Amino acid sequence: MITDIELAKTIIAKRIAKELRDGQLVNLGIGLPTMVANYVPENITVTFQSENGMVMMGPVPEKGKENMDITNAGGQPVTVLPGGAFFDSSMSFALIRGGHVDITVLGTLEVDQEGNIANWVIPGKKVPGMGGAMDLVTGAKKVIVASLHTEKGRSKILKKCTLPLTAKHEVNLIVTELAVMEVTPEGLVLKEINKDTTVNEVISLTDADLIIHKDLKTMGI
Amino acid sequence: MITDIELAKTIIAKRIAKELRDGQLVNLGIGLPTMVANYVPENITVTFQSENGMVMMGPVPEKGKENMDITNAGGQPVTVLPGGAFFDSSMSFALIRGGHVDITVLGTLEVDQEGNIANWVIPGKKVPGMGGAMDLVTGAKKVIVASLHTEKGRSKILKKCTLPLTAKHEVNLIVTELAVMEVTPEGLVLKEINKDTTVNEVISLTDADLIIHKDLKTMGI
Amino acid sequence: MKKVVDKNELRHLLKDGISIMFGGFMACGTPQGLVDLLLEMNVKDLTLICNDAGFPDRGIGKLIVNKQVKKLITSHIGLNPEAGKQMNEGTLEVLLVPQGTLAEQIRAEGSGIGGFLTPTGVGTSVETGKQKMTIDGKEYLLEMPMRADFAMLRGSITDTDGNIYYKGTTRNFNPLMALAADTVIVETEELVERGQIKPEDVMTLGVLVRYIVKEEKK
Amino acid sequence: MKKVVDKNELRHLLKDGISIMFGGFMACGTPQGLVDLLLEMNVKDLTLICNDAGFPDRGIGKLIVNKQVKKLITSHIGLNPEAGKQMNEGTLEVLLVPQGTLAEQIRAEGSGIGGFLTPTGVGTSVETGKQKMTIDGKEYLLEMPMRADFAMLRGSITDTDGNIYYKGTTRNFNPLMALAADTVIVETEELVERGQIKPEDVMTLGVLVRYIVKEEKK
Repeated sequence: MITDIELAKTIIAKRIAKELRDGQLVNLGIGLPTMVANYVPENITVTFQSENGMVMMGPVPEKGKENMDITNAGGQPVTVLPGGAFFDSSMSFALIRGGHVDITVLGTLEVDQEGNIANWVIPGKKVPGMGGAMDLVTGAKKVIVASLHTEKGRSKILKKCTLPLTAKHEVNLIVTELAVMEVTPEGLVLKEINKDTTVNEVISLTDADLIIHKDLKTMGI
Repeated sequence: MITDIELAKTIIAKRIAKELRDGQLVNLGIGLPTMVANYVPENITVTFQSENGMVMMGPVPEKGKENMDITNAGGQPVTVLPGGAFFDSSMSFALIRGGHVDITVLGTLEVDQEGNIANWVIPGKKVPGMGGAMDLVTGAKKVIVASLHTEKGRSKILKKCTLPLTAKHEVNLIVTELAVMEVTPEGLVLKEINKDTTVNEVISLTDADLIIHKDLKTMGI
Repeated sequence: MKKVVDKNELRHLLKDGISIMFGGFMACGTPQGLVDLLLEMNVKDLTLICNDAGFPDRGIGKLIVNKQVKKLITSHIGLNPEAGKQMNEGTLEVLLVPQGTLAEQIRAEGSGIGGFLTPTGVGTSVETGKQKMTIDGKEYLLEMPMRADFAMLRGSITDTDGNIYYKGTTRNFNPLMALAADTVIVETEELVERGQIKPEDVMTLGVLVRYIVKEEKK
Repeated sequence: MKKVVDKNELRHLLKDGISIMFGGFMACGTPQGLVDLLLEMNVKDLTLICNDAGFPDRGIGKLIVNKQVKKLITSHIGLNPEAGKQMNEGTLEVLLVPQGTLAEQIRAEGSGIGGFLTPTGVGTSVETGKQKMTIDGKEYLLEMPMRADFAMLRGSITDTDGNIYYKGTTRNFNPLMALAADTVIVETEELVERGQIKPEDVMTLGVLVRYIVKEEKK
């Protein structure tokens, strides 16, 4: 187990960054997924898209230099890097739904061994809405879930989602601080584990059934 | 009868220009319909759209000053007036198909009393293709056919089109050098005749069945 | 056609029960002065179509806080707690739509598309009440176009004909909504004469816009 | 990713039987240098998707005259008599599509739309073989998305990342096709460094473009 949550998040972000390939278009969800941008391998160029209508988002501006005409999907002021572009919501979702986004990385409430994901509503409690998540998960070529392995001692990786789904059978890869798991037609395959854990520990902390890859590797971070 | 074809065309263009209202978006087909632009009433402003992606097309440039990046739907160099805009084919046909074009004026091979129109193919002889005509006729709020009343002695206004249709029941108004006819659920209504003809002459030169409007007027030009 | 008007000349148009599409994404690109006009007038029973519920003090969120909204069609209400509260209390009807589907529904209306097939929402509660079609083994939902009485846009630069240029990420839903409403009103940061916007730069055509109001400097 | 290449570096990609979407409207906005490359190579059995058949000596018309085209999907062939002649002789297959439907089919492919409903073509021969649907008493045809192996575009200004700006009426089908093909190639009048095109002015995103060639001065 890794109990330092900040360390756990860094491990997840670093590992996901290794999935990126030169020339790809990538969408990062709010929160932990955003950290992936900090670890892009040096020899490649990827383009990050924000669903409110821009690519090549730059850092948050200095205090006092905010331009409220340039914001991220959360409505917070950001900047744009050279080579960036602004566009309307129709183009933004053409990119997302048309299969032009190579990778979408997002957090979740639940994810399961069939690649189902639930992250937009807790009935009766919290109804933020799906925003662009259903479009992203359905439209992107590769869907990567970035998640802590457990929350309050409970596994986040389930046999079957219990909350209303965001999409069915769309998740490709689940990356936690302990493991890298791939959704396959045969089931959820454990492909890599963190150097500080064991297969048995991962199995004990996972609700989903895991197929252990015959060539199990140590997580590269 | 009016035997001077240039005069006939001028009469048609002038009469159609009277259908234009302030603030409208209008598409004029190639040939005779284009002449309508010369007779826009002075107290109104209309915006002409060209389906290759512009509004506010200006006159043909002087010889030697052509810019081949600004052309009309026939690929010929034109100019753009102040307040004009360029856009892509998706936007161009959103305007046309989305009902934003208030009036489309087009010539035809055949038109009939049910409002059917055929102007894109003569099987076995001439197959230019429909271009944007099907979209325009189906999408515009008001479809005006600009046509000589007869061709080689034959009526252009038929009981029933014989050529493959461009669209069914979409024509609203037919303007010739002799008459203004409106397509209604009851049939084709003769609303105006040229001062130089008679109802009997119009009937004799028209294949379609005509309902004579109880308040028949002289064509205003 | 006179398009540039004082905000107050719009009052007679804005009646209880109208539907309005509001441009903007988390308040960026939302015509705040038009929101404030509706607040001042206290127009009731509004149906709003907007990407999100904004913030309680920014974007369309203020209209929700002031209980002027009967129905909200949107993709996200997470940053305006008042929207969720009114929804749970049953005083605000909320229809949650995937963001891309919402954009496409508005575009479909504006483009004369009678409906379109999308895989977004298949296998989820978004399916409810919708026709499903399978093409080449892939499942789709048939989604319908969406229209409103008014579209209220926020332009960065607008000419007196109504041609609009949007800066930065203010563009978002604005150009789509300009094609999907009976009456289009733009609130503009800057107002210029005809011909001052390059023809290539026009993002919303003036012919689509009926009224132009100037944004008040803060 | 290296995108700027010499025209000749594209030769290995261009094989008999490929399908290509060509931007342009009556040759305005068509990448003439890429047409000429295909002519020089004499690539055969092409399927071309383009607004029109161009002129015999301009646009994609030259490829038809040179008998390199097996199938043409287009809305208009009236200004290239050779297209009509080959069609009548049965050596060129021509599929005529209403211009707006063609644009929408390409956009649908690029936008992940599985099909869309349009009234254009109802009651005409365009109906043939298509599913019809009636919604609220109005008839529609279900039209399908359209894809190609290559999209060949003509940009006015392109940066080294592939971001494209189109001048005047050269834009037409180019931005739509950029989203609907496996490999997108742009021929550009002017080539500039990254950051030289204002973010608001980018009409085709660089990330969609794989190869950039510089147009040869005439």
